[in-house]
Amino acid sequence: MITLNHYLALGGLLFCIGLFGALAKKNAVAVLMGIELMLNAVNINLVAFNHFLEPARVTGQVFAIFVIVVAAAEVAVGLALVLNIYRRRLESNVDDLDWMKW
Amino acid sequence: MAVIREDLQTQEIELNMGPQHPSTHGVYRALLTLDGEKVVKVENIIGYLHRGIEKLAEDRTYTQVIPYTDRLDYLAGMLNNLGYVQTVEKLMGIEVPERAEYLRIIMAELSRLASHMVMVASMALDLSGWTAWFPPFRERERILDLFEMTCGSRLTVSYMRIGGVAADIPPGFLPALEAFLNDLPQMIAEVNHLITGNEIFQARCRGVGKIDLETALAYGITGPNLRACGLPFDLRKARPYGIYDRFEFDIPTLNNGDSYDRFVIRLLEMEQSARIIRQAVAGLPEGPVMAKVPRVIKPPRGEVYHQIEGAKGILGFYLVSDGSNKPYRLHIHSPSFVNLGALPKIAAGGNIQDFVVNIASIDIVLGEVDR
Amino acid sequence: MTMLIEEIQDHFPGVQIEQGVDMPVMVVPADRLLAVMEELKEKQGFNFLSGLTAVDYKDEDRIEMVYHLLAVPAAKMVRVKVNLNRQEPEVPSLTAIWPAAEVQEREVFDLMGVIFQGHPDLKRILCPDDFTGHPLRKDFQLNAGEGRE
Amino acid sequence: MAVTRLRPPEPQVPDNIILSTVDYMLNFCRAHSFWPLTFGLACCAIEMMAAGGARYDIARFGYEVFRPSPRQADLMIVAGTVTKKMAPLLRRLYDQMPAPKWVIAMGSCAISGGPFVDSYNVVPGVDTIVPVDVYVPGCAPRPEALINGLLQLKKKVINPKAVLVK
Amino acid sequence: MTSYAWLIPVLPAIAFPIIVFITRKVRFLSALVAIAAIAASFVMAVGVLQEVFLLGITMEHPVEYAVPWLQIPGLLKIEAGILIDPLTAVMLLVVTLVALLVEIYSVGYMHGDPGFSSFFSYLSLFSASMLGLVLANNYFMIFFFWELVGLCSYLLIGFYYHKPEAARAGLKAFVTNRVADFGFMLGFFFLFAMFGTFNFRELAEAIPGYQNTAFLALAAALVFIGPIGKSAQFPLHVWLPDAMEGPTPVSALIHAATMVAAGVYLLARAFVLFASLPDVMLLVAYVGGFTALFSATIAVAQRDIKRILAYSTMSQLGYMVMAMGVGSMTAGMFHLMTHAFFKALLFLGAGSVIHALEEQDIFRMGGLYKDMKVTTTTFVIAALALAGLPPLAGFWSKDEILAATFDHGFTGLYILGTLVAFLTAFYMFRLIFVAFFGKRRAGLHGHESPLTMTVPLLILAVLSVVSGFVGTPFTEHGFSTFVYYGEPHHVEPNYAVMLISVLVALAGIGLAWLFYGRPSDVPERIANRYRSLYNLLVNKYYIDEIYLWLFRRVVLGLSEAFNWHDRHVVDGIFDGVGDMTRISGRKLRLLQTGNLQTYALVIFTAVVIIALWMAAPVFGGVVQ
Amino acid sequence: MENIFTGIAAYLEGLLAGAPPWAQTISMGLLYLVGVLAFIFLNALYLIYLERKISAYMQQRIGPNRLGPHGLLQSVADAVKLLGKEDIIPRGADKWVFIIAPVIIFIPAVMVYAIIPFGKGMIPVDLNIGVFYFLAVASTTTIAILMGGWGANNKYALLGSMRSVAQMVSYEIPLTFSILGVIMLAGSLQTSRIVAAQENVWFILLQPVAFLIYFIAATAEVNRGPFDLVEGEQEIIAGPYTEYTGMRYALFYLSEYANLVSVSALAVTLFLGGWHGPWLPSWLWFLIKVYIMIFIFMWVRWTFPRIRIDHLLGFNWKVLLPLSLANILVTGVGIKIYQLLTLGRW
Amino acid sequence: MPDTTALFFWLLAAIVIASALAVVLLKNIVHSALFLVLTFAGVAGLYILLSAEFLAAVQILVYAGAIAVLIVFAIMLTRRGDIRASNLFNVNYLAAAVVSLVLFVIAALATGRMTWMTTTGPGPGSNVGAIAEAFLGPYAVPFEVAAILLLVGMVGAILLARGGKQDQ
Repeated sequence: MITLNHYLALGGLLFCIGLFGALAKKNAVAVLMGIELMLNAVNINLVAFNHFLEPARVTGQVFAIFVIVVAAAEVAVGLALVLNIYRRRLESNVDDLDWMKW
Repeated sequence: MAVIREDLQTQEIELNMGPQHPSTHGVYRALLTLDGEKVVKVENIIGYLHRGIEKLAEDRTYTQVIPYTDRLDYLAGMLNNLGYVQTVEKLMGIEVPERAEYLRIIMAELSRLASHMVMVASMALDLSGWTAWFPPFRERERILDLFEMTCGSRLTVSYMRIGGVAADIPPGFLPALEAFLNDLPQMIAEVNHLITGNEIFQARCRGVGKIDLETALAYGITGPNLRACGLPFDLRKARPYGIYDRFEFDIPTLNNGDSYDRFVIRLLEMEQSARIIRQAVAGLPEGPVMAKVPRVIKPPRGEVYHQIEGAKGILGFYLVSDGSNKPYRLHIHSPSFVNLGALPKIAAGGNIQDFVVNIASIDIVLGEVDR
Repeated sequence: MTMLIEEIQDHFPGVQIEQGVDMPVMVVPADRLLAVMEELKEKQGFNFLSGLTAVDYKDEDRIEMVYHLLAVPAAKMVRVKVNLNRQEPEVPSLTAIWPAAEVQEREVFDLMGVIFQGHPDLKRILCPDDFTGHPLRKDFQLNAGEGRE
Repeated sequence: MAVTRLRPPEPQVPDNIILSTVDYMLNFCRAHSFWPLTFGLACCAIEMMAAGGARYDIARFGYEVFRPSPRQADLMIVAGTVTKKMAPLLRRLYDQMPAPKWVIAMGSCAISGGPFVDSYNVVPGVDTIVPVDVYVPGCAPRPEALINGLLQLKKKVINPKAVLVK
Repeated sequence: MTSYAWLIPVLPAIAFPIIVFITRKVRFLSALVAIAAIAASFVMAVGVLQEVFLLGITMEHPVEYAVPWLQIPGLLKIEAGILIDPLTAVMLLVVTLVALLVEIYSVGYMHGDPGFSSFFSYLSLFSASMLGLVLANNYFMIFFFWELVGLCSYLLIGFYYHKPEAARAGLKAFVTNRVADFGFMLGFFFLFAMFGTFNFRELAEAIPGYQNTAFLALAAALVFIGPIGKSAQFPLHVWLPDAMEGPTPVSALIHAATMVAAGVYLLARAFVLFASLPDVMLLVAYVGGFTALFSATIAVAQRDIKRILAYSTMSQLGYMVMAMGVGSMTAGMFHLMTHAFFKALLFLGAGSVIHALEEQDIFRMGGLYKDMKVTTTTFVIAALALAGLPPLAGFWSKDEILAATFDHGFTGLYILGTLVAFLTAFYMFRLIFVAFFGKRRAGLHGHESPLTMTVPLLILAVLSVVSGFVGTPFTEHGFSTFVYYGEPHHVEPNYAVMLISVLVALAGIGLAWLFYGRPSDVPERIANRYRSLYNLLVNKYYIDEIYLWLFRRVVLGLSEAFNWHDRHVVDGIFDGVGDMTRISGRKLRLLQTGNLQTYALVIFTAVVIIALWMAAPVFGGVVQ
Repeated sequence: MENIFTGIAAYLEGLLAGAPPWAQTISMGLLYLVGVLAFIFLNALYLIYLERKISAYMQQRIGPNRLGPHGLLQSVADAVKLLGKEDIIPRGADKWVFIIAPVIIFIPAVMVYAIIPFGKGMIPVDLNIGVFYFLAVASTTTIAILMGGWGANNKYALLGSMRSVAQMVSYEIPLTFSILGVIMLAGSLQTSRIVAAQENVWFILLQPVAFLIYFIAATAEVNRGPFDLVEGEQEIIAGPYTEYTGMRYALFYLSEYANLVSVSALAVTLFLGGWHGPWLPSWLWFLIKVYIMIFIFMWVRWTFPRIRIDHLLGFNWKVLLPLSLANILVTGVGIKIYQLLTLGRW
Repeated sequence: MPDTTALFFWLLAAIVIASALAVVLLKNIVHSALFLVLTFAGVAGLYILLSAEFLAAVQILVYAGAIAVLIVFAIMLTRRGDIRASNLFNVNYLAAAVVSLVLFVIAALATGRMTWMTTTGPGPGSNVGAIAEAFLGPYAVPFEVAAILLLVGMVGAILLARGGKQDQ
């Protein structure tokens, strides 16, 4: 029997994998991909909670859709940033993007 | 997405187009520098069909050179023949019989028609207008039939001789020609229906590869390509050779100098060629088709430059004779070669698809380019 | 035609002019070529470079550059010749006056070995890049020892 | 007259009813589905195009699928003069084609160098570069000749052991 | 009506984004939006006043609407709310009216300025903030709007930001106000610490019974720093004269109704607090009085028309503060109201002159009355009102202040006030005689301003005449029976005081006429005779220079001293420690990589640690 | 006739009656899959033949006529030949991406058939999000094309796949919006209900603009007709497929025709009344309509020259998208007016 | 069919986790991106198990169909150097691994100890309808805000991608 906890654990694991990717990768696009994984993990939890706790309503799914929308906007802007940075620096490694130091 | 804009710069890539590429019309190769889909720079790389005809001609007798001229612009063999034999005749001062002159005109104009048909067809094909490829090729077969009837060959005719033509026309020739000429307008109408009037075709050709008259002259562009820029310059009128001064015809011109005009002008010229042929048929006299010329042709020492209006532009032969039975030097000034030299100028700034249109609209024949 | 001959002779004393079989022919020293061409283009209306080539006169130990100019739309023609040293044939490039000369000069360089000073991109055009010799020279063997055995 | 030339003998799998039937089927299908490479060199290429036109219509035999990419082509029709500058590229195109593949030498230039045989820049016959299956003589061969060549190739492919001189 | 009072600031506040985002490109619409918003607010303010009047709402029993805004139960409660009492009602009316007229005026004045639309957006925001400030029901809210007002003033003063002086003036206003605001903030946080609330009403109930007056006095003094800065009282007055670098309508708004009035309004609003602390009241009174005199003397020697008016404002504000200090909130507010009208009129008139002449030096003007009849007439009316001649508005309010001062036994201050009244009359008419009458200077040709500018002038002129009547002793002390704390006190008409002030004003005018009304070299001679005094006045008592010197010398000197101390003493002692610090710093610097991922890593490490800590009880035995 | 397929399905289900329910589900699913696959393969083979024949007749030719009666076996020969070709993986290619791309592209091509109502009661899976499922699954095709173009490590292939992404992602939007009008009319995403709603009036009559937009966008989505820029052979050889040989290439080809059939089937479902029709069995009606649609696709392809990439994108963003949005608006207003007229309320 | 649900769950979970690990661990960023698509597809499968079919379709459409394509597209545009080593770890990867792992352990332990008041009941008849009603009813404002966010994001992305005028 698959319970809510199974889904939560799966979501947690996916989240942590995504987190690891976001923290440990050099390439900016890879960092973005890690963040996407994290968002997906969150969505799994939302939908699972919805399914197991409030099956009569769709609140969790609605929130998941909002997350997806935000993710879409984020990716569009993020990739545009990467492209722009790449054009200026011919580089898409986050390591070298330490302009926040100034 | 409308990402492909000119102000989005991505890494430039170099793209090798050809020598085996469906749209290069043979073994032409273009080295394109691309920025996204935009062509930044074009470099012509030619010579993949360089057979050394000029050198070979130095090792052949004057008559033996004629077949090589067929293989220059193999779409319009008669015109090449005409140019060469008239050059030799000019150097030797040979008078050609009237009937031969008329036959030459008929054949040359038929050749021009065939060449333009191929251009129209292949330009349609390069734009993926598959169906529009067929009517010109269908009608062209009838011209080739006429050639075959007369000289036994379809492409490489070697019909003209120094002093006349190889053979008189067979009996069925004139009716077949008449029928062909009657059907020609219908074919042109078909092409217009299928492709010329098509919105997508117009959108892709209008304003593409635009070149103004001044640049065109500086780059040595001749023939229909020049006339598409608005200059009514045609050697058949400006410096008539043979008996062209006896015929009435117009020089069609268009003003934009873009690919669309270069396409349309061919269709217009087809009509004029048909007009000339009709007049030539009407005035075709009886008589011999060959002048009295010595068995071994030995022109006097000297040099001569003769140019005719080929299908693609001014086709010139520069002949130097040392008095022997072989040409000392034969230089062939081919229109495609010079027109192609202007391609980098014409094509820069468009995108890949425009480049294909540009090549097609300039109408090159690699046999003539590389010689 | 005589007017042209007179004017050119007035302006450029070193130029020899005669009436050929088909058109006037002028022989120009290599160093005056550009000036003569400018004159012909700007003043005499020969605004179109109809062709250029070279002839190898091996016996006379010279290479002759031959230029044909055309007046558009009057359709008058003139031939300009330049005699070059066969060992070191060098002539100024016409690309600045007629861009059309670019490919044709490359061809002459490729096939005849004439060096065009001032040409932007003088390299082989028809023969393969690793080709040796210049085929249209009279001492070049046509078959070059190969062929069908 | 069309001549087909035998390939060098290949080691054959011992005859077996099933295998040979499958083999026959496969060859039969191959023979009816030549996809030529869109590849023209000179004058003959125009006749090759004409063969695709409405009058000759090689589509009737299923051979009209001209592929622009060598990866998808089965057949290379060498239509025209092969120059020394072109030869290496031609060889590369041939190498890029997936086996089984065939070559038709169309026209006298491709067969032997034709009228340009003694030129300094012409390869005297494409068979010095790639193996040729069928020679279609003529300068330029008529489209019918090309179709005949294709049909000869078909016979050869269906029955690889046959050598046909007709 | 009162329940919709919150709309009054909201309308112009909405106008701000509309102009910025939508109508910016269309000047006409921008102005229309701004004016429509403030006009609507004005109408509502009238409604509010009427309702307050009819319902008999008093200061002790105001109407309050509030919603919780920020709440930590048992720790903090901040409300967003409005408080409506007579004081609010009057202020709303004054602010909306003046702002409305100024905006109408600006249509003409700013015509052709590239920043036309943004100017109106700022004006809207400015009015909105001031209105919010007026309506606020607690210190926190008032501070919030207080800061907004400061921000807008910064924007508007620095409106011509491409002019270095304007930019600097904006900065100066901002910085000076920050100093004051800091004190104010400290003050009300003290109050919060003592009473646990920001709410005025609750504070008003709590304060009178509070025992620790010393602490309360400290808080009150700190709160007073706010008005000192905002109402430009000595010594934080330096920003106000410079603030005239902004467009003139802004000066009018700042000087009349919004910015500087905020300080006085705060005093009135917090009057309960001050009233219970006589010592602080005394401080307030003397600061006000001193400022009044101090700036009046400066005004006497200025040449720039706007500067004269600016110092006059300071002086009048001193009056008001003084009135508050002597315990007559009513008088102060009354003067605030009348002053708003005639000072706005003066500034707008000056703006009209500047608009026509592109010149601000009065000694380069002259004879303007011939060209600018309307402007001159209205300007003279305003000046008369300011000088305090009956029956104009200024007379009644000033008289009320002087009477209150006298009545409450501050004789010294009364004399001072009278002196200021004399000076006021003198410098105003010096300005009028020189600029509007006198000889026409060559090259300057005035022309009357367009209708959008003159109509507000006329309206304000009427108001300058009649607005005093609401509070005369002969009209039942209308104002003081309306706005008051505790008992409405009826100051008996003190005819002696009235007479004296009228005489003094006449004397001032007369002296001005003697000196400047006719060709005379007296001023010059006096200036030469008392060169040092004159220089002192011209240079505004060198206050700016003193500040500069203070900063340079004292602060830098102190820094120098600290530096020495640091290098020789601290370093000497803690060299070892320093080395240690440096080494650890070098290590720690690695944390500051500028790399986002590293930061994220640190953040998530912290999250993990927090999670561990929070999860500890859950896991019970695992951790412990 | 009508029940021939449903009858077969029922019979097979009967055979499985004894098996456990999960086994039944899986078996029936597999059966449907086999049916759909057979349908796709047959269609692809014969559509290729049809395409060659139709183009030939349009071009005054005869087309394949040697192998089999009227050349009917031509495509079979081609397919068998492709099976027997050498499998080349270019050096420098991203091997696994290159290998897997043709498989990936085939998966969505098959999956979309799940919601096609082939006839009365002949819908493999009647999903309640039917049309949306179609769009979602079809959108993944781009990834496969990108993989193919990338994996080959060839500039033409990369250019082609870039073009395909730009084109397909753009045209998905008007495609979706054009379908929205139908969904609003039918009030459901379920394909069976959409078909049911067209019992009396085909939606093409109510939504002619939407049909046009759908047709154009679908042409672009399946890379056909004037929109075949992805593999524009005159410009970029064969686009993403340039380096593919033999069977892998065949898979691309196959999925291309599978997509052609599925978009035609969806067009029939959404606009042409699905399987509704008199006299003939419903599935036959459906097939007839699908083939009419396919014929129109082919007609267009062999008539128009190829459009240019910037015109293509400009046309999408400047014409189709606003038009489809306007269509939705008009549809919404129309529905409301209809409700007002018939029900007397908004 | 509880057993098949479990089967599918474990299958999908394995796919999701394995491909997510591949996303993070592979050295070729194109491969990472492609596995990302697989992860998205697996998550969509999980949604179906959770009877959120509409969401599954949205997931496929938006993530696999658009976001992933965009990512792959961007990678191809910014291609440079050796693609086989395009997706390396930075210096912090050990610390990041530890943090992620510990976070997972904590989360897993915490959720493991929770007991949920799960209710099993019939879901809303139509997923789509329910979601549509939710969006147009209680969540209308967030819905609009999300739409504006998308619009702003799109405009921003276009502006960014075009680069400023001073780039020229």
